[in-house]
Amino acid sequence: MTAQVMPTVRVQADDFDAAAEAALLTQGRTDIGAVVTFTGLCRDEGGRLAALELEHYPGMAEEEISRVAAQACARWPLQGVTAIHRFGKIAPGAQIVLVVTASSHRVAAFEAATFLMDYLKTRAPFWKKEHHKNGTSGEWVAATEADDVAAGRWGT
Amino acid sequence: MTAQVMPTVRVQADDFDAAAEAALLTQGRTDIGAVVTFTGLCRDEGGRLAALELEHYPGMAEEEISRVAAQACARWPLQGVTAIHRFGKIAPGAQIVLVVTASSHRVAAFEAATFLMDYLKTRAPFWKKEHHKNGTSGEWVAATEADDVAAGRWGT
Amino acid sequence: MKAIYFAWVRERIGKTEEDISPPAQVRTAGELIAWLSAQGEEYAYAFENPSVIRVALDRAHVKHDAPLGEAREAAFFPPMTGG
Amino acid sequence: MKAIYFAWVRERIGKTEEDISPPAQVRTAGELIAWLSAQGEEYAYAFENPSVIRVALDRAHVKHDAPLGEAREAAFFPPMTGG
Repeated sequence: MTAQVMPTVRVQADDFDAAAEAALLTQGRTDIGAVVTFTGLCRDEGGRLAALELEHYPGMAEEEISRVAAQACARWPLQGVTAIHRFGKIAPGAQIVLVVTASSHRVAAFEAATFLMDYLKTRAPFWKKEHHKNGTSGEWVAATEADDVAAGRWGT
Repeated sequence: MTAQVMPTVRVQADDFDAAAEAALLTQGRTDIGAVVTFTGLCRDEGGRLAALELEHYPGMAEEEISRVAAQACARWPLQGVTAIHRFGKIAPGAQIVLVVTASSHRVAAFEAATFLMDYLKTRAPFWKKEHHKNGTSGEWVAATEADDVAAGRWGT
Repeated sequence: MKAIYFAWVRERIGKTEEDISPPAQVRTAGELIAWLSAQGEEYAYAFENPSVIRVALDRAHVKHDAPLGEAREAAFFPPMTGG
Repeated sequence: MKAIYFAWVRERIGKTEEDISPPAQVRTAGELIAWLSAQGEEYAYAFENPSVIRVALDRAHVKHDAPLGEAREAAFFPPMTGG
């Protein structure tokens, strides 16, 4: 079963429809017991931000996310995986990243989705720059140690 | 912030719309960074099952889920929680349970959703009976030790 | 007090609920299970393995050694399998 | 080989990409960073703290002691902040 899973990975400027992506994994099937959907949104950081600008490394971004998705499929009994990451300018409240995992069992779906997000944070070549409401284009968001710790706990 | 969160808890025969429930938590807000949606589906167990019948303890089911949701809000910095559990006859492929958590941070959203599902499994008064494709109404699904272990890890 | 039964406990007893009047010396949830077990074959069958039976008093889970107190509703059921 | 820069590394150097021809004695990713640092003020600024610079050779992450081998594309960037 694991070998048949083909992760869907997309890196795009356009928005995505989380529900439609989840439906693609489950429709017509009766062997899936659990679907976990993670959606990452742009925060305005207490009203400070006008937008986030996401720079990415074209080509490598897709490859790296696909690599992480393949690792998840090898590690958990998944029946479907979708990962979509946007780039470009993203307004507060808008969607940045989507991960959907489908499995017979809830623990596998939860763990795989958590793993995918931890790894996307630390391995996928994206960088966020803040654009402030006062018109200045601000700092590059610094990587956090917490994200490294989160990724480190999977021990790969 | 935590004190302001009013969990949405429903126990119903009708199906639910996961995307609409998630949208209710996030719409018009720019302080949410992560939304985790868990959907539990009815499996046909290799083609064996015609349906699952979910019996519940009316009143206590809502109270117990509300109690668990309040615990999640006390433990993690959440900006929204929704938990919906269906009862009655549910066909393979159909939805049984929904948990949605919204937070500024992804780890809180993931952990709270995992916690909620672990606790729903072991504390919410629902019981599943199998209906077989051959027309017989089969066994009550047995509780699994794995579910107790999963709930036990939260140490409450 | 009102007794309510769920899942296979309900099926074995053959009732959804009933009014019961246990004697005063029945003071805990576990003692109530033992007393019910003696009320007939169907009760003995439902409660043949008391350790798996879960009890809720007035809609809150309790352990078998919990006192009945002023509870007006006692529910008996197998381990939950929701979610 | 082609060098590609991202985020503040790109901004400090002032270029998105360029062709570079490091001498033969530059054999690892870390040595390539050191060599680039000496190519001008803007490079010295971009690579002033080499330990935070991440390197990908032909689109795969490598450590600083990784040999350049036959890589045709070397990318330099700060720690990722996607997701």
